[in-house]
Amino acid sequence: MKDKKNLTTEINPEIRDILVEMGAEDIYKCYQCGKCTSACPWFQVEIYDYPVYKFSLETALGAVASSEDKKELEKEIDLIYRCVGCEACLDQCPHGISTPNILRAARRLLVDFGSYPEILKSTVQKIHNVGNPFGEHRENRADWAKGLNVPDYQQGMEYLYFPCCLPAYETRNQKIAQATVGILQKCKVSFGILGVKETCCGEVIRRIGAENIFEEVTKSNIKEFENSGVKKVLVTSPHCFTTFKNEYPDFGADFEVQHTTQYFSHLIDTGKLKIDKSFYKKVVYHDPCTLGRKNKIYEEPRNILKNILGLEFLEVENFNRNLSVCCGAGSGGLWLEWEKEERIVNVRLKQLMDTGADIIAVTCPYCLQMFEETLKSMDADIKVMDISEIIFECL
Amino acid sequence: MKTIGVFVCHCGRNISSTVNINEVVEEIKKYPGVAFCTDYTYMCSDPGQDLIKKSIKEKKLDGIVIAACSPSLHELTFRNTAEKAGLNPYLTEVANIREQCSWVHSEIKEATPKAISIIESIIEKTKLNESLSPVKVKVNPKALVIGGGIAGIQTSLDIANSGHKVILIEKNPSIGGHMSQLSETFPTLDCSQCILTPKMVEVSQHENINLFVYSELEEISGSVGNFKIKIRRKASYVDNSKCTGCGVCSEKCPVSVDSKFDEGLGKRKAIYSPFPQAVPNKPVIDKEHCIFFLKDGKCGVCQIVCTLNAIDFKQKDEIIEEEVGAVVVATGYELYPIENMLEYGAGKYPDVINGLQFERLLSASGPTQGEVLRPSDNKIPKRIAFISCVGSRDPEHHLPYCSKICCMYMVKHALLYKEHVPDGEAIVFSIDIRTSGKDYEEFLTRAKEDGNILYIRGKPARIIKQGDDLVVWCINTLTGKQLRVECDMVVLSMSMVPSSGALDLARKLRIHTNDFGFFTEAHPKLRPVESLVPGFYLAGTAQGPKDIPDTVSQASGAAAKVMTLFSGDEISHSPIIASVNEDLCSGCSICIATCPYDARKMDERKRIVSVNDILCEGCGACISACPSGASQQKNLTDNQIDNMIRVLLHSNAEALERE
Amino acid sequence: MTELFVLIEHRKGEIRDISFELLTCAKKIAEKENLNVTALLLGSKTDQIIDKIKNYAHKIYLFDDPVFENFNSEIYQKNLSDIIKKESPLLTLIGHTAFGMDLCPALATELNIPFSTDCLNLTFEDKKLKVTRQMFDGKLNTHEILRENPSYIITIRAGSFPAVEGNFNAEIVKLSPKETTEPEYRKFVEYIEAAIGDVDITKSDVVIGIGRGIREQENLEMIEELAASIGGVVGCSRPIVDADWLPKDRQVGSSGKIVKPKLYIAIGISGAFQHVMGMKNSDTIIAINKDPNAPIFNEADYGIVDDLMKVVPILKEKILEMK
Amino acid sequence: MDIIVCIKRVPQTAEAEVSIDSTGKSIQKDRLTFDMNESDTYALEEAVLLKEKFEGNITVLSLGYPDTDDTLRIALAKGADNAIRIKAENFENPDAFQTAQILKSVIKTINFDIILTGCIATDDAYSQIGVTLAELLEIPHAALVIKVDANEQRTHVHRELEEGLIEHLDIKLPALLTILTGINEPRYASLIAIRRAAKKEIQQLGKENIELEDLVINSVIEELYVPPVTKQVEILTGSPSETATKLAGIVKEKGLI
Repeated sequence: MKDKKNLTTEINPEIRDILVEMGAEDIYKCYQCGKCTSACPWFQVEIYDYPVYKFSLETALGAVASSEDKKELEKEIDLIYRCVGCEACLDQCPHGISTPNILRAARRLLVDFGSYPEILKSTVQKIHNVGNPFGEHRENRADWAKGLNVPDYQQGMEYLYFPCCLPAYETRNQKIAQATVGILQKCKVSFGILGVKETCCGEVIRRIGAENIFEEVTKSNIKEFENSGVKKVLVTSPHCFTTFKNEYPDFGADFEVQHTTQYFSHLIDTGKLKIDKSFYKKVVYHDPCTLGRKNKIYEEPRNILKNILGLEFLEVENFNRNLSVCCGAGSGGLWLEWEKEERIVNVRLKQLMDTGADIIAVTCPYCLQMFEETLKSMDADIKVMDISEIIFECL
Repeated sequence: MKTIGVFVCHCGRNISSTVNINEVVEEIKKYPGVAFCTDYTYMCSDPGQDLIKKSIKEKKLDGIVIAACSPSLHELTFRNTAEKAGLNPYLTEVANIREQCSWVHSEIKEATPKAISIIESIIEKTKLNESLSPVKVKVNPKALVIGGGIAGIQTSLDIANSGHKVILIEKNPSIGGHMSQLSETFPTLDCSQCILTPKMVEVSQHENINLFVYSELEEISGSVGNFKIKIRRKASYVDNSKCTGCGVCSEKCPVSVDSKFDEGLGKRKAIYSPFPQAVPNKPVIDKEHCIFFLKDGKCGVCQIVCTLNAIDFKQKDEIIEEEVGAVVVATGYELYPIENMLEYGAGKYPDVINGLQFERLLSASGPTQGEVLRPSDNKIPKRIAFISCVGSRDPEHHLPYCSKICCMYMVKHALLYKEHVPDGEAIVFSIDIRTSGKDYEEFLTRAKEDGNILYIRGKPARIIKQGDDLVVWCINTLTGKQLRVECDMVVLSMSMVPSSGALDLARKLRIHTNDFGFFTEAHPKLRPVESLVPGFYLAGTAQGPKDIPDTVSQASGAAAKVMTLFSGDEISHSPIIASVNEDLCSGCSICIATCPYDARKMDERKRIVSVNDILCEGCGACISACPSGASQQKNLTDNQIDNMIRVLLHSNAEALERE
Repeated sequence: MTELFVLIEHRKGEIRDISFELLTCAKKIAEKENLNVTALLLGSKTDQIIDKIKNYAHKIYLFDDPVFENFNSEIYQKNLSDIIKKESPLLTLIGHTAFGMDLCPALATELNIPFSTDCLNLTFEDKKLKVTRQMFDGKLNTHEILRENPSYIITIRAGSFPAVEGNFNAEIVKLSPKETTEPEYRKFVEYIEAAIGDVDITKSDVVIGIGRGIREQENLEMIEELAASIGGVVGCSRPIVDADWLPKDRQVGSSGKIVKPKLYIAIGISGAFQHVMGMKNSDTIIAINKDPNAPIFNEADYGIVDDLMKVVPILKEKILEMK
Repeated sequence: MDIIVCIKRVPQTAEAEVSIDSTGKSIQKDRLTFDMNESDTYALEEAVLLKEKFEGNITVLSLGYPDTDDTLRIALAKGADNAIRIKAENFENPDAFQTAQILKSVIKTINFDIILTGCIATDDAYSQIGVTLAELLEIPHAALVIKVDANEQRTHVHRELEEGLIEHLDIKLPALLTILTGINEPRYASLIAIRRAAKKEIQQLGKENIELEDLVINSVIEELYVPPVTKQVEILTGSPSETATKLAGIVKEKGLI
């Protein structure tokens, strides 16, 4: 017999307990003030209600994603996978509750039971199988560096440059990696790349909820780094940065990681990187959530831009630094897609364009990809550039 | 060798649930020197105490150990019990087998041997205890009250009215504190100034009260009953004996700066009296802004216009030395800085203000003469958002505690706003509404029902300026609907924090504060107006957020405590203090520098150090500092400690073997 | 002489292309192994069909009855098992089609004949039948050896053997069917044509994908004409849907439809990975884009670097000419 | 209505690089993820829809190695009532035909009104088991079903033929249908169902628990190899007229017009 639905089925301690075990322990701290919801980037997508504040309560009740109605459940899983993990809610929460972690607890269970969006399933599978989320061939991973004289990493080199997947494969993003090695070569930095041995850092797998595969990828990456004798890693993507820095150590990683903007800012301050040419453009800087809010790197990118002659530096009023708004690509968002009126990226692009800038400066390949793709369907006279590209242009 | 009796308390099931009492009793009975051991459910109860008394007499005990809760709770009880049975109270010791044993263990097999060890070590201590008698100290029946807000005023008046002298010091030019800034008070909505000023005047005129405004405590030494204090009276550059408070100087002063009293919404002069009803009503010169001081003697308009020659630019800070027997700390509160709220514009939007600023806007004596006008353009705001718990109840970014008064003053604000601007709209954003005071809930009900005030449950995440409007981003957590409320003005209920300087003062007084700088009371329930250090009392929001009724109650409570202290000629002081073995002392004087209480003095003749029994608090600093072992704590000698440690180590080894 | 049987597949009176491919396959084997090709035709009013296959086979076994007009695997199975049992052909070839997939496993199982399905090629080695198949989403090929037996049944994937007409002029042998009543437990009701107007881009053999490069909505007409000329449908990348030029169900990509047509023509599409994920498994990909560095060329088999406005109209004309 | 769904746990190779292992007869599996075969998920969903309509029991059945339990558990979470794993470790690499025979031996001991299977397994791509099984059980079948409209005794089914044509059949129950992808939208498992499924027992059948006839093998894999494919873009050059002509030629050559 089918269970009759009654009030008590709303409270399911068993689900709650397992979610807590999976990392949702924050739920008990919630006092349902709702601040998270109005801090959430989805709040700015005007036609769409995204009930962040409900997640901890429903998790505590064991009622999250537990509807037995097919349509209702689809809606809930849709909600669970809308979270871009930008942590704007966590940044505002009086009790430091990480809603992304609560949702990730649910995601982990759902992933184990194949109950998550197909496109993410295939993304995870591709990273697992070929080391990148696009299903591109491993042997093409270093194609971006062809003709640039980029050596393979060898013991004794100071830095491993780790461009990650988008800059490795995606044509537009490859320019970031190319600009980065251009700068490094100009500054005579001792560095190499892993090339075809490089594999996705796995950040997105973990955010999607495929914890086991993340662990597998992580351990194999750490082994690869160890075997190559890597001590210092320079990354382009804030997503690699946060994963290497904050999550890999739990799996025994022992290497230092720097984001390129940190390193370039340092090179500028110490006079090792001289930006000769001027750049007479109005540039607005978009703080990527993962670099800014999650890792508190706000000043270095600004320092670089402010050191470029002629560059007029703009901020997005009200929405900069920790109050920046996500581009929508995090935690699997790059692969998911919502109705045109329901896209965070459009909100963010509007804020950026309203500054009157000529150029949006980013420091994250995800942001670049989101902005570039969205700008294609807008008649906008604004360009997106990674800070590395701007520097490279001015060398 | 003493004949020692041991009394093991069950403390209901507090101890007996994890400590096997029978086993403990049997084991202790076997311990050398123990003549008698028994147990009882509640040793602190009358029958329990009778048991102790009877046993002391019958067994001729000359030392007893009570194995029970922490000595901080019942040591005094049991010492009194012993004394009644004719035993010197200092031959009584408490072995803490509750807080340090039964409460921290869950396994009987772990807690029981530990309890035995603890008791055995205390037995060893007791064996070497001496009979002591309390040190008697004469009390100086004069009180120091620090802070001239409503708490300080009330305390001062209560003590003064009982016939004792009071020194009241206030760092601002006038007493009155924040209460003088308020327009009306909840829940009765009576005029704050109207009820406060009579008390201010009373203070200034009271023959037993010596008021020092514009003054701060510079230094304090001594201990309960006998403190020596130094007060710094800051130079006001006005000779108060000549000044009549006519106000011409302020009128003519060319410098205009933000008025602190008006919370930055109004202006004052460089020579100013903070508000018309100020007590004393004498101006002071703000050296930071005065042209005379900034530009080396240029200006001096005030001096010219003062017909009484009261301006004295040469005045210097004055140090006044006094002696008092008790100190009441009533330093009050401040509001948490709005600049900490990045998401609410961090103080950059002039129309996002705090609660005290709104009080000034409502106040008839305020910068707008009681008209509610928004600061940016003096327009009448047609819709005001009131946001609660700003900074409060936010352990992650700000302050974890509830500031207690905000819920109520928001009700008041909203009501008064509607009274001032009848067609205005008041929207209150709150999460929980706490109305735990007499008539408070009724007040809230009235506001909602009769005042047409809209309450929305939800904590806004952003305030964004859009053109002329401020847009509050929030979610109504009851409906789940997103809200973007456009308002003309936003009032933030910023949390209460201790007033700046409270920490410095705490350091000077050597009394404790909690993590947030609020002064710590001796016991959260039973001794709420005393500090942990004898002779210091707490009143008002210096101790924690509270409203006016609670502040006044606590102030009177503190006054009563002070009066109790003053009621006898002398007080006794614990004899558990340091002593010097004259044979061992080499006169190196290290202890003199170490003593935080100035209780040590070099006897120049003998070239050895002696202890002032009255000043010594028994902190033990000198004992650990003494290189020759000449300093000893009475009834806690090195020998005793050594024996206690030996027993603990030995019996723990045994306990290990037993397992 | 041992026989090679080929089951002729027809629908609504029309012979289906797979039949010629099967006959071509059979002919190849027949030549090598010295066998006869016999076409098995179950149908009604089959003259036209016979005409068309006559040159491909040595012999045609004809079962003529109205019940065979529509495919019913049960009746087919009953009659086929009878003749196969009787004649024991070395090999019976069936198309790996909706028809063959429904029939072959049951038929072979009933006869206890080893069989394989969806074969791309087959050879006899030492009397053992070895077939070539695809596995793992076509990523790998396999050679499989079937259990040794006097007779085998195999289904062949469409397109594996391009039809080559023979010159046999088959002898037609009319056989009386064993079973002509449709069984009560499986009855054919009707054919249903897919509703016209509903374009399902995942079902079409040719998809023309357009992107932002077509610039104006008016240019859509030109693309539709090209699609009509080649019998394909128009799909698109996300910006086109965002601009409301085409409905969401035409979107090709990770967040739209995944298509695997025989031919995909990407026009004015740069090739963002989201789009590429939706079409890269197409058999043949053609890209037209004026940017020689557009990533779409990494996926394409053929490319034209030029202005689509110039190329597309001519392409349409040329295709219509060649048709 | 009692329903049996036969499912298979397969490596997800659609978007993966697949390489051959050292035996040459199988693939390297360590970097692959495994999941329920795609069309089986649709078969399962169709079963759940039928159960919602008629009530009854769904039994999922799979011949697989112990990790198949994970897949069966997913089926339980998505609406199946019982799950049976036939231990593949007891059999030596059964081919499709043997698999059908083993399934038959188990299914004949279970009451059912309808058996649903996927129409193709994405790993070996035979499309054999369903129809073979129906023949072994001597029940009617229909392959490539995209619509099921059943009552207690019979079911109307739509089979998808080529070129958008649909065949409408009327079949008597009990019967076996092989289900095509796209027939429905497979559901997600809810957390409640996941918890419930986690506690359910999965029946394990070894060789000793099954009454088997002699298994006949149809085919053995001799070798796996990578099909020779080269993909290099050929850029057509010339004037628009020339390139368009070349292109039309290619399209023609490919038999697409």
